[in-house]
Amino acid sequence: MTVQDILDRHRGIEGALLPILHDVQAAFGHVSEEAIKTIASSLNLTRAEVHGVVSFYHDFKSAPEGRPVLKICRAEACQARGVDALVSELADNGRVKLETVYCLGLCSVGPAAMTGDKVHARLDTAKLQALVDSL
Amino acid sequence: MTSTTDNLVRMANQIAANLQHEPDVPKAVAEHIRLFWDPRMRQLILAPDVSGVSPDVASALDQLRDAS
Amino acid sequence: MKVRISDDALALACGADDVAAAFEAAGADVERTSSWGMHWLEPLVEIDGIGYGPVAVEDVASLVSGQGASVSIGVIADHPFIARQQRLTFARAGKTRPLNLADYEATGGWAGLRQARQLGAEAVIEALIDSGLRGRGGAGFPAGIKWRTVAHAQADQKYIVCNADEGDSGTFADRMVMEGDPFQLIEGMAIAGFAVGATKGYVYIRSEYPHAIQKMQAAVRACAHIVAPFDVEIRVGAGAYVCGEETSLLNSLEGKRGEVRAKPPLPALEGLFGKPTVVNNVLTLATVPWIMAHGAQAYADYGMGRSRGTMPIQIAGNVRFGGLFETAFGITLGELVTDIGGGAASGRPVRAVQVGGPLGAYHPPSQFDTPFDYESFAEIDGLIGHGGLVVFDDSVDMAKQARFAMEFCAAESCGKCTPCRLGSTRGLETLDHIVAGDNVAQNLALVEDLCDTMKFGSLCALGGFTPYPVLSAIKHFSEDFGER
Amino acid sequence: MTYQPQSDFGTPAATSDAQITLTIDGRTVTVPAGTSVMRAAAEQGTSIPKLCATDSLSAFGSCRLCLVEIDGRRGTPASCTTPVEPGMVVHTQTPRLQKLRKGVMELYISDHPLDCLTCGANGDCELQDQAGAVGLRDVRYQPVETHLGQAKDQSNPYFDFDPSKCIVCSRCVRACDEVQGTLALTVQGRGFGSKISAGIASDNFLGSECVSCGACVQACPTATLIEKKVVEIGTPERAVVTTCAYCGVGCTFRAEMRGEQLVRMVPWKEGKANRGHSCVKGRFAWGYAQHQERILKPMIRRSIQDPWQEVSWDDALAYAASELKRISATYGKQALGGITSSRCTNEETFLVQKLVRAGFGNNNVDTCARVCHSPTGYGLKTTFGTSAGTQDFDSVEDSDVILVIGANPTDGHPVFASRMKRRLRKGAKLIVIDPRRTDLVRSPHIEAQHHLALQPGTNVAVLTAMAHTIVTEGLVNEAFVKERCDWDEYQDWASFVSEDRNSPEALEPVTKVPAADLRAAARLYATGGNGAIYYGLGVTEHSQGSSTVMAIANLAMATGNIGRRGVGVNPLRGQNNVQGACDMGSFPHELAGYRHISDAATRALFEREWGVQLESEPGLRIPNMLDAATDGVFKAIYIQGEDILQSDPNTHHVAAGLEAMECVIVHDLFLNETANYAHIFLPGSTFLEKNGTFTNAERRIQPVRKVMTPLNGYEDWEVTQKLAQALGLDWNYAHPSEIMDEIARLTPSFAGVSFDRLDQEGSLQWPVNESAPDGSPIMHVDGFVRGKGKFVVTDYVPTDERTGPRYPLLLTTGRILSQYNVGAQTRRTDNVVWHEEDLLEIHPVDAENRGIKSGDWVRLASRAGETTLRATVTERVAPGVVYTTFHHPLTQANVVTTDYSDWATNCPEYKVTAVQISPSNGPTEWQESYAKLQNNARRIAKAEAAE
Repeated sequence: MTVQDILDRHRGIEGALLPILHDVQAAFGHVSEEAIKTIASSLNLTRAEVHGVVSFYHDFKSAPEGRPVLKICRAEACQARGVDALVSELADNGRVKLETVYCLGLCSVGPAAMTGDKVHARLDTAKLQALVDSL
Repeated sequence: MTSTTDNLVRMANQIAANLQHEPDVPKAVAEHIRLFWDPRMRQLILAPDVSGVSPDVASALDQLRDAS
Repeated sequence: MKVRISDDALALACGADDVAAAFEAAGADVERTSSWGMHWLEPLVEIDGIGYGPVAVEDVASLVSGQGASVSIGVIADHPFIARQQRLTFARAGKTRPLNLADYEATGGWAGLRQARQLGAEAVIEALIDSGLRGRGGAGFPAGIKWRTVAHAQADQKYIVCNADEGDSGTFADRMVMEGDPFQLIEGMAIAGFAVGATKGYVYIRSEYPHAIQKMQAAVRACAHIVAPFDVEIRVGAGAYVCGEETSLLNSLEGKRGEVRAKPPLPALEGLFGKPTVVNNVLTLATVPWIMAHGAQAYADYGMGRSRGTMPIQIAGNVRFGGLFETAFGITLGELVTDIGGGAASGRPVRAVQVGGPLGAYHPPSQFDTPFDYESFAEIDGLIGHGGLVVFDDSVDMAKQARFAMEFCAAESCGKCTPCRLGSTRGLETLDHIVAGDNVAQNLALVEDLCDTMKFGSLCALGGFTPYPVLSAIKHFSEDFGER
Repeated sequence: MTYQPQSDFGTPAATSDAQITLTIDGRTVTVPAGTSVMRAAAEQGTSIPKLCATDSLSAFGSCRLCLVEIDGRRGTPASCTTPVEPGMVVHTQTPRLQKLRKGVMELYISDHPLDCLTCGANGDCELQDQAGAVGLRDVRYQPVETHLGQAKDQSNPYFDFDPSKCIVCSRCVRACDEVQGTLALTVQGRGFGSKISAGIASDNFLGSECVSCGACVQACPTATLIEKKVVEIGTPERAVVTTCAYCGVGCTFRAEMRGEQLVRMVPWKEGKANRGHSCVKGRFAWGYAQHQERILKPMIRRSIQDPWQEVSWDDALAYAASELKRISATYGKQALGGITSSRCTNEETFLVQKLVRAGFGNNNVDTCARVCHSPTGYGLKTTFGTSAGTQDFDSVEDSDVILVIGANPTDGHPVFASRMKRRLRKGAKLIVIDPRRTDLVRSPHIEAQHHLALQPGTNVAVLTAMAHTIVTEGLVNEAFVKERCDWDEYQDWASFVSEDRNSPEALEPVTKVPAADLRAAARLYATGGNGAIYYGLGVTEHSQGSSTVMAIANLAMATGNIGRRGVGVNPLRGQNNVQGACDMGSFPHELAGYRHISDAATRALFEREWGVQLESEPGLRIPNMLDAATDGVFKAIYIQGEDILQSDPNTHHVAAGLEAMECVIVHDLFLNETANYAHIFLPGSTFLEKNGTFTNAERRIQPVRKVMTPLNGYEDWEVTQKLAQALGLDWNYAHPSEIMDEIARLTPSFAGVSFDRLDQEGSLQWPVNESAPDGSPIMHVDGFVRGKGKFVVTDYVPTDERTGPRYPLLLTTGRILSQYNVGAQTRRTDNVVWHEEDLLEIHPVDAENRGIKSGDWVRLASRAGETTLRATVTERVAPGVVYTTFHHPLTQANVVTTDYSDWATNCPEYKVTAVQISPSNGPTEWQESYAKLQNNARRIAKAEAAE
């Protein structure tokens, strides 16, 4: 899979930039400057434009993240269910990248978290620690 | 014939080639030369020893000679 | 033995897949359905009409052997949480397999689209106006009027855009529609396309909803032949709350930075790619088939005042009985929190309820008599937004919540307008000064001035509504903000 | 006088005919529908505070300073994004608004350095002004996070970017997008972290896609983007509006001065050619005017082997006059001639041709248009009756199909290119006919529907094949042709183009353009709505340049694309005053206003005014002057502002001609290449140092105003006058306006032109006379100037220049954005950072065959000569075609060009030279000996102290 393959897959669709960037992010774990240049030239955009878009959205990373990622919801509903205390109690040695997300739509069963496409609810200290350790 | 004259012959032939669709090509060539060439250039190309002109140019030059 | 277990994301997060696998391993015939919306019971297992929940893998053996009475809730449909509701948009919740076209047909699916095609475009729009349906995304603009504007616009191309960027904390109704009843949403979009003359629709789903994305993609493929010539495409957001704002959503769909656009021009006239565009929330579009199938009046008969029909209310946060509760407008906040929600899950007293997401106000129990409708909440400096309630018990620190409102705004601001771009950061800094006891009175006055600037100066609701949670926290819970 | 910035109405003017009346702060105002409340207020005299709004950009609505209250509406809408409505009642100053604006400003200032006194923009800063306007007196925030203290980006040679001062209003980004169309800037990140970024994260301004047009600097309301000169010198204190002296677009600038020092050139919003926009040359590349290599004292030398000797003006002019008189007496008056400059003003040009005709007593005057747009004059005069383009630049806004042939506006005419691109981004269709894949073919947000990458030299064949398609497919606008053109001539032409041999299919082997593409392009032009043709030197500089111009005119007439906005035939003129130089009678066969010298009545008019007898026969053209010189009969020449050695074809031939002369007088800013062969050097003045007028590509006569005293002592017209006086002519012009008055008396198309009118109206498009008192933005509206439009049969005649085994490739030449023509000016500015040498573009296949890689030295050889330069391997050129620019004298691309030329005008065939490319180690022998000659010719002996 190359950036060019991804571009070919989306050729001709309108407003193709986000779908392309999602695929590039998924394939390479980040959107490199080289990829930005290739995409810009293919879509007949400037590299400034593509850079502006890439840097706007939190899903697109400029460098690959080597560690496993755990996304923890820190929004109000999970706050109401004690997520802040949970996170502060977490024994975190930096092996796992903890990312904040605002809302996973699991607001009645928080605290909630996501690993990849897998969702986790009703976390307590032990469950969260177990989840971190499993990554 | 000098290199200048060679050049003028080439120019005149080129003019004729580009005026092929005029109803009277020699007349059109003569007119063009009259309007755009300075007297010395005309004089050089009208010299008797000039060779290499196309038939249209030759008759255009005749017309110019007659007029002067 | 036929066993029905939800496969919506919340059920999965609560372990539904493991439970389903255990049933299958035990030889049961497992059917994956949508969720009933009683989230404290998930994974909720239905065996011959009787519900059991929450079910753990350890419970499966006893349930298979017919001894699961300890987790039985009786007949699900008769459960008070369900029985008290007026489910129109969520009529199928818990009852059908989300991607099964036969189930959809059998439960009245496509009747609205057929009816619309029979009525003709003009009549569809009239019916929608008569139904009184207002945009369920938060703004509450009459949907039929928006459709009429798009229908009357002249253009070679028009679009239907479904806003499925449900980012408000405490809301999940859109997710439940997409994961539980996706054809209904597509049917609503097809009706919209028919009414306004658009042949192309986009559903913009936030990337935090991978299950909704998968379901919708599958559903679009499955029913393409039914909604044709209308064509629906799924697009995925990329981690930007502000893209729930319709103009930034359009920019994002176009492949641009999700910056808010100034209005005018209205998206109805110059929307996606500059073409006339209907932008409606999932709930709005998902409600349209019911209105078409049952008539505008039947829908308008529900509700109160200018808030007609039903609202799928989402009860969340620190609450015993959290879930999806669809009911006619007019029920009071107190009923929702106390009677239906059962108070705080922690068992402690409820101290505050945030209504309408991160941009909604915090309400103290003294406001629990407020009827749930657009106008009543506006009167108490609140908003119902997308219908989400987040309940907090008395351990909440409201200064921290006010600060979080600013922090959230700072994290999610698109950065275009000054009040939001700079104000949110200055706001959280100033609240920090207040909490630290630094010039409390002056800084509180400064926060109030800042909120005024943000409320009236911001380009969109993100900056404009952030003052609601901040000011309501200061107003109703001033004791948390130190010495004045 | 204190510095006044240009007025700013906040949002662009609306163009609607419908008028709307509303009330603002109790006063009624009537404006066109679509006007913003902000602009309506400004037009009524109320300035609503604003920062993100400026009238060159569409409303954005981000700063939130311009909030207003409107009766009957909720909230406080932004006045920039709110259009007026009938009966609207607007309040712009209420206590509530004042508080909100102060609140917004307090946020801004909480994130801005408080260094106004030492800031480069102090006194010229919108943020500073607006903070005052909203009455902000103190900032109550105790900020923790700020954007202060970030590193500056000083990579661009002309301006700095200081992110610490940025208020993220996006005006720079939007200016780059909307005005310039380069889209090199973006906002990076979001929310509080938003910052302006040129290109990607690792780029700086210089390394980004930025072309340094200055639009961002112009748009910036703070000191974030600021000219280095302003930082160095300080803010300007006065301003003079004048016209740019670079290309034929003719941008109007405000020369902003501090004392006698030019601080900056700022595009003037009222300028009708540029509408407030600029390019890197006009905006920034004026440093040559003060360059140390400028020659400020007259110099003479007996022989070109001698070093130069500085002398007084009187001595220089007396020597020149005596030489001219001696040569005239010895060899006859036909031995003298002169060359006028397209760089100089109309008035100066007029004087030089007058000097030749009235002083030298012959018609041996020519101009540099000879080597660029002389075929335009011939072709358009023949077909339409006027030797000029038909449209104003505004016209492009109404075009539906734009056909660009042999022009590269992005590089050659950047400001017009931006306007064209803006129209293309809004949906106009584009056809590009060019051997090279120019930027216009595909650049961000622009993609040509058709790029006909023809074989160099086959323009006429391509256009005839297009005509074939239009005629045989029934796409001719017969109603137009019948009414406006000679029907018999049309029919002759139609039957000619319909011949099978002229079909796209039949010509494909010659043109190398796929027939289907060509047909599709022809259909699009004929049926796509308003079709406009823009062309450049890729049309004229061919052996069939004049035929190509006429073929273009034929197409326009056949499709009815003449005589209204959005259509037309538009030559993109190379130099600032090519149009004017031609208008002023610089050609040897015609007097001002394109009247043939043989016309006795016209001659009589001039003879009466000038009090002399005029020759009735045409004089010599530049190449013929050089021929005559080599033949020993042409001995003296006065060359004002042209460097024929570098710019004219076949350098060896030019050098031989010049060397054969006894008196070469060069009147220029610098010791140019031609001056290597000169005997007398008269220092010239820059456009900043003189009064006069330039006429741009749209026939727009615009004032050039003196903003500083000439460093050399005299404006160029004064020098010509002094030379005339030294020759005994009784000339006594006190001011260029008197020269223009004489031009107006003698030239019908200029009858209504005067300096007074130009001062009042800014500019005038000729003809300006009784039948067109206000000038003529569009020509041939009701009928052609010549009466009936003339269809001319244009048979394709291949050039004599052919490829063969020895010279298998075709060379075509052109220019680049940052450099200008022979580079005399731009090479003496920081523009060299973008283009420090001429490069040879070669296709990968051709490069591979020769073992050439990008960056390698190569030898470029033709039948005429050879030179060396570095190669760049690119698919911009087709296989078999190579390309280079001609900006650098040590490359001397014209060493290889031939003396083949246009059949009708002798315009050189620069665009087609058969060449061979081979790897090389270094300069050719010729380059080495030339470098020596150049060194020798630049030795100057200083004048005596007494002088």
